[in-house]
Amino acid sequence: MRGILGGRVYDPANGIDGEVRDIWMRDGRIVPADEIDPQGAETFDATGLVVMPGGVDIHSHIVGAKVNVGRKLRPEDHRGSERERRGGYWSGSGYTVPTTHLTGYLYAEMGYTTVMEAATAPLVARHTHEEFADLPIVDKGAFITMGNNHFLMRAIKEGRREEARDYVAWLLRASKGYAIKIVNPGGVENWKWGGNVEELDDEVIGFEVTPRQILETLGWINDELGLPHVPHIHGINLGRGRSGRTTVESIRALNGRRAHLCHLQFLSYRAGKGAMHLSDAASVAEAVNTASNLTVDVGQLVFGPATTMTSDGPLQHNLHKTMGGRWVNDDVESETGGGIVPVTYEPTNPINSVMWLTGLELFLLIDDPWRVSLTTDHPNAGVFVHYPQVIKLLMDSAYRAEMFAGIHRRARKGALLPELEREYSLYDIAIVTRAGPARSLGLRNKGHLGPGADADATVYEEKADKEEMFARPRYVFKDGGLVVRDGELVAAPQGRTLHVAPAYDSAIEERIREHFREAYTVSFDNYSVSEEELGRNETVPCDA
Amino acid sequence: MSVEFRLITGRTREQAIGLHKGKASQPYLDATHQVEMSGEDMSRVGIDEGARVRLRTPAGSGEFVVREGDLPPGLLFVPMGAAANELIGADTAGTGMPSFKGQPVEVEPA
Amino acid sequence: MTTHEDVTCTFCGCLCDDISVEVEDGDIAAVKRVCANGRGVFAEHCSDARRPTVGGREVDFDEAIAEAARILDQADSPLIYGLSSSATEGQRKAVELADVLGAVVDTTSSVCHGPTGLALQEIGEPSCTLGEVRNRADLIVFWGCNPSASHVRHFGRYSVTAKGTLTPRGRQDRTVYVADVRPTGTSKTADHFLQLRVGSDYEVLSTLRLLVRGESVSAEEVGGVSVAELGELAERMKSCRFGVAFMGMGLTMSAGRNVNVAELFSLVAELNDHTRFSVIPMRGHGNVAGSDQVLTWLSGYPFAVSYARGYPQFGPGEFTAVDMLARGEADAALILASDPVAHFPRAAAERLAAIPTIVLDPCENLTAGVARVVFPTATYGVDAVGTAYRMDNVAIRLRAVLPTERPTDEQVLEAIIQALPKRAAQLEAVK
Amino acid sequence: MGCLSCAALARTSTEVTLRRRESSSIPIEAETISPDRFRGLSETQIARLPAYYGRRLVTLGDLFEIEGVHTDQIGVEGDVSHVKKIGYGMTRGSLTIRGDAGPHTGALMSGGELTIDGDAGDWLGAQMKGGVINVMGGAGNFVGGAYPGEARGMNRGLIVVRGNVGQEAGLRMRRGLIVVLGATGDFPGAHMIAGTLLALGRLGPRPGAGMKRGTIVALGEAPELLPAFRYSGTFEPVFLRFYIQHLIKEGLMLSQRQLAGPYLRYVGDFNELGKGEILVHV
Amino acid sequence: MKYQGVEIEDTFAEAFEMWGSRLIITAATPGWAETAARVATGLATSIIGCGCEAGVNRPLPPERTPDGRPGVPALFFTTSKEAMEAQLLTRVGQGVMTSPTSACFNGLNVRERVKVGSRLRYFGDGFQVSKYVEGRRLWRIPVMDGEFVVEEGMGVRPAVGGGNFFIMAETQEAGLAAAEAAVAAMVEVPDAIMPFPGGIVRSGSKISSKYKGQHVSSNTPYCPTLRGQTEVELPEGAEAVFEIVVDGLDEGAVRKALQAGIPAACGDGVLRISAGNYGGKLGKYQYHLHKLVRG
Repeated sequence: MRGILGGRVYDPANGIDGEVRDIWMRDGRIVPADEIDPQGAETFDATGLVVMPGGVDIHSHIVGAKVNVGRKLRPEDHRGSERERRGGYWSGSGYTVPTTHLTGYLYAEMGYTTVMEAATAPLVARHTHEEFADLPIVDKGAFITMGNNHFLMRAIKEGRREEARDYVAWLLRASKGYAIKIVNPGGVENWKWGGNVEELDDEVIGFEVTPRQILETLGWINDELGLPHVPHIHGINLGRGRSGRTTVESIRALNGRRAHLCHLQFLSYRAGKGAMHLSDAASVAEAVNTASNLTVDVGQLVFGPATTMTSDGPLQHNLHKTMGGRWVNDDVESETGGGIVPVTYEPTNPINSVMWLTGLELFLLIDDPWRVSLTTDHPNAGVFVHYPQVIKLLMDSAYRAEMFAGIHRRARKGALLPELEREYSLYDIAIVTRAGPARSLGLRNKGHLGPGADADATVYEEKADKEEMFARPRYVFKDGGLVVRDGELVAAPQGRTLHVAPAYDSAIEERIREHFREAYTVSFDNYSVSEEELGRNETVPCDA
Repeated sequence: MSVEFRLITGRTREQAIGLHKGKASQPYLDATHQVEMSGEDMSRVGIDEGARVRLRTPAGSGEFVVREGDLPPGLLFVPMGAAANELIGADTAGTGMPSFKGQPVEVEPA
Repeated sequence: MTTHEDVTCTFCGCLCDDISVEVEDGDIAAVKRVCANGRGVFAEHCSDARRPTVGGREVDFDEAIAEAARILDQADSPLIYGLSSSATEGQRKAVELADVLGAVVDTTSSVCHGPTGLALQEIGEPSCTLGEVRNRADLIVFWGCNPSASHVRHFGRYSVTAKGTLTPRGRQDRTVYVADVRPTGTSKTADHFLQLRVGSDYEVLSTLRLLVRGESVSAEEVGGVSVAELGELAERMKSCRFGVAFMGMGLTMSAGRNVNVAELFSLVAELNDHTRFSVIPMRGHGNVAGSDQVLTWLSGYPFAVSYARGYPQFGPGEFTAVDMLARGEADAALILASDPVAHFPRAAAERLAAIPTIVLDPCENLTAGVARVVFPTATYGVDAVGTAYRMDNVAIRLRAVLPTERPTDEQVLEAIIQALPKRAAQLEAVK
Repeated sequence: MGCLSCAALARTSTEVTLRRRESSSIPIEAETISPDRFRGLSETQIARLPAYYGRRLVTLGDLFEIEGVHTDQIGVEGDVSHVKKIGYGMTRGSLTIRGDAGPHTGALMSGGELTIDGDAGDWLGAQMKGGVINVMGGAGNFVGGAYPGEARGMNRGLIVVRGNVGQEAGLRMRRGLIVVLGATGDFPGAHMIAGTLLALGRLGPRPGAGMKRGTIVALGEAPELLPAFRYSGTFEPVFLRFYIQHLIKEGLMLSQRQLAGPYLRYVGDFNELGKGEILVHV
Repeated sequence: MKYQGVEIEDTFAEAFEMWGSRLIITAATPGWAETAARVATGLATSIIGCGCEAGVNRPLPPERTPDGRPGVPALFFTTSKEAMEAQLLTRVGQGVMTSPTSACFNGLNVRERVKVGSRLRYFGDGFQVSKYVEGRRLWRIPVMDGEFVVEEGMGVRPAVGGGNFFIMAETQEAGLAAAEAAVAAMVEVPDAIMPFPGGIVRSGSKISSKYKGQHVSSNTPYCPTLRGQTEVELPEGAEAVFEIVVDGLDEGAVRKALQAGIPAACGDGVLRISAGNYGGKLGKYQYHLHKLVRG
């Protein structure tokens, strides 16, 4: 048994707001009060320190096909961002796209213990799991891209919803995924013809379905299957001047169904003069505030180098044409696509400046912190190691004003941000970095420190500079074991792969098998990732 | 008298099949010790199908059996393998890749 | 008799996963759907129980491990090379060994698609999976590759004759171009054959790019091909529905290497202003794509990685095996699942005979012939399970159809790691 | 600025001299051999600076006999052809290698003078930002080049190589001047963004491939140019006279008469910006 | 005092702070270098009417010019850096760029620069090319005989303008001969120029006028024909006065020029040497004639 004693605990899921409590851990769980036996226990004095559950990242790109091409693409990203091998810890390299071990270490050193890989094409899910096996410490899961899936779109077109539902269940099991991911529904398929979609009722070439139908159907399926998370949606028109409008329309199209809108910052613009975008955070936030079915994550922009990577193929081609330079595209048969473009965000760039303030406006305008998660859509809008800076921006309005003064004047002009004086409290931060994302993910044992919860906890030293405070925890515990002390690794155990196993009617398999013969180059029987390939893993139960 | 050619090396089915039998096996050795040459070049050099020739580059030399191949004049093809690699220099132009294709080579009857 | 269906053949980057293998009395009796190149993977498999050797003498496993560990521990500049015919399980351990040891690790990529990797780092890579080729491609270009010899079932499963959702008539629904310096089995199946002068790929690709961009070209002929013919190809490329270029060693091994490939990648990228176009490198060894993947997720770089300083450094031409060996910079080597003595220029191959070399391979090969320590290992995909990456980077699970008493690459490498004295202590001490 | 023609190869009394203790083909990384790192250090302190001998962390003292008081002048002697990164990132002072140098010599340097008595390896002066490199012998591939993935090669400064250079000299160079008195390998000036590559000897094949801007001057034999280049005219490039005057001042034995025009001007690469030029001496 | 029989008045020349610049103008031949330089420095006699004062120094041999061709240093003087930039832009653009085979380089090794090449480059219509060597950036601008090369920035430095002396002679002929002799001696001084025609001005001026809107007028005290009509400051028998004005890149250059010029002017028929000043109220520099002559 281990105890973290005398710390000020921020555990919003259990309504604890900075009260001094002892936290006891045993066998990887938080121990209920009546089972505490301090006899022979290892204790950590947390007097004067801040105790929170381990951080939960609801949306990040850390492993798999895309991320690895990103690594391969950018030797310059790794040079100078290396970590030496020390003791039993792996060496590694990479700033925006760190190697797997380094990614696990860096998350842990920042106090995060759960991270979700935000987009995996089912065909290459095996690759994602292979990398998961080399990503230490954190628990993790993969969202499976389905918004442009041929089998699904055909079932939707033909009105066979149950078949679509069973297919989704099969696909999640086959890919050992955690949630339904939708990326630019229909747009990625149209990109395979050189096009895209721009409105919710545009038609997907060859399938006679619309983005609206795809969203609706997957929303229904998600509820039917009782998946722990909700459909994780990257909508249409990302990055465009009309994205704010289509985001509001998409929220309406969901019609009260539960969903998570990811990296909303990229989808909250309105058109300005010429190629200029302006923040549409106010109308998007208003729509989110009135739709209690929704959770979102922000995808806050952080100035500096980034690597954009997404399944949104047409978006990435567009970005490549705008930026020049390197471009990776990867169309995945019958399923999805993807692209990678390296970028550097500069405060001297007016559009980058707008992106930066749009994210902050969303954070400050969406009322309920439980429905907002802190992300940078790593490594799209910024590298996850900068979460502490984002926290500082949320907690410290003076710092915010100081940075605002340094962005491009065209972005400053008429901006709402300077009027928003809201400052997040430590309690709010504990919500947006832990309790909220865990709740949205349906991870009942994560994001809190109540009895039975996973014993993932982070202890910080409170400092005036919140960036410093959150960058270097005093202690990080994973499954009840100490993994970080004073910002340095002391252990790197393997975390779990979290996945779901919804039930389905096995009759669907024959139809899928037929689809494989028609359209795939991999045998049906070689497609599924088996549990033995996963290593340490946990099936998170479905409600249905 | 020697004549200058360009040499390319590469996979052949015979080489691939011979490979599985072991690189000391006769099928592999046979498959990798031949050089393909255009008919035009064969008459120019004055050799027949099945003749032995010596190929020479600054890196080394070796004997190969001539086969008539569908090649443009001036080009020789030798299946990849240890025999071909006697002829290939180790300069990689800073890439790691030797000049497996396009190496200038001299041919003389063995 | 047992029949195993959907077995994956690991001979080449096609990783055909529809092979049927019949096993009778503990041996393979029949293999169906496999091509001539791949047949030997099963028919000539080496899975007899053999012990490792040290200096040609059969020894116990532990003794061989101790000797291997001794060699590596004593080396100042050990090289780990090969990897591409192993499964990712073996590859991951090989990289771990390199990291623990501070070794240089390089893969057969460096003498196959290493230059392609360099081109990717320069241009990016617009690509797709093979199913997209099967289902969509109406224009296929093979540049400097000859799948009819090297990837025998490629045409039928993925490209030329494959029938897919938008290409129901297969071959009739596609136009096929081949660019090569000599007629090949592949060029004979093509609608159009551009016979290039040897070493002029760059010029021809550059001209094609000019034509696609609408720039004038004053020459009438470039690299042995008429500009009019290139103009026609450029128009076809711009007007096709979904084009795919497959490229091979014709580009990476001839003068220009990565620059040739980069020019093709640029061409393909620019074609996406007009239509959809992809490029897929024709990866040779069954899991060479996997070795790129594994090395990249573990070190950040796809090949030519040195861990000598305790962290990964990338150095094509510097940490690549041919260069390290030819310059005498490696003083010990561990060769995993490849045969550099057979495939390296003589100067590099000779160095392997001069330094203590450790070989892990299911079969006897020329490198084993000069090695100090040889571990006969299990064959992933025949008598060991594992994972391999197809040329389009789709990971495929390899089945085992036979039992084996041999250790896998992973097990041998793990045993060596365990037998090494801890290097970390040394690092700490000097600091 | 030093005198290029009479670069002080002789040991001077005020330099720190490093003499390689033995000859070995094990690769060594020793970016610590730099006037910046030696500044203010005693012989013993210099001897304690780290270097890598293969995978072993060693000290400069393990590898070199060190003699002399601290100063901005360093001399390196003995076989250092497998020693990498000498003068890497140096900003000041002078460094003289009396023999062949390994790869990455003077890479990322931004000031000072680096002289190599013999040949240099690959990546000589890669991504350098200033200063002068003077090589009496030849150099390897990627002289003044950009490392994989990097957008820009050499960004300022002067590299003079008396002998031949390998492939892709001036790869992605952005600014500065590279002078090669011998022959250049394939793809000289590949992907140049700007800057000048002056080739006095034979110019290698496919010059200027992918160049956006910049100037390649072929004073010796020039190859057939790529189809992406177009002839633009014959002229007397006055700016070149300015360069030559500058090099004469730097001590290079050149004369205006030897290099007097006219020059044929070719522009390209029209697959890129098309604002590069190759000037071929008539 | 008297020098070689000529009276040297006990007064001083009062000179002002100006901004100076030196360009090296080169061309394929000495003649064309001279032409370009003369045109660029043409009609630059007086700040008052010309916006700048300019002139050329002795031609340079090819080995001493930046591009190894024949060159002529041209010096320019203005009252501000802004004016210098405007003047150089016009004069280099219209006078040098237009002149066959010319090129134009900075001739002052100082940190402070005004933009010339970097503004003229736009004439290149997108085809201009920049070259950067060791801290110097050149612009290559396509022109009809090839390329015009012009350096990006030209050095400017605080300089001295308005050094002067008057030669009062018995006859116009004798005065002019003396003034010519003075100029011949003064042109040997580098870094100084005499901006007026042939280095000599005969219409010296004063800063006042009876007319509104007219700022300067005839230097009536030195006009021999006004004797009797207004008060003149001429010695008996003086029937012609010539003035020599000197601008220099520094105080010493002006001094050296005056030191060379005044003794050379003391020839036959010269009665007095004087100098113009404003009582020391306006200019920072004073050159006392006696001190100059004594050396």
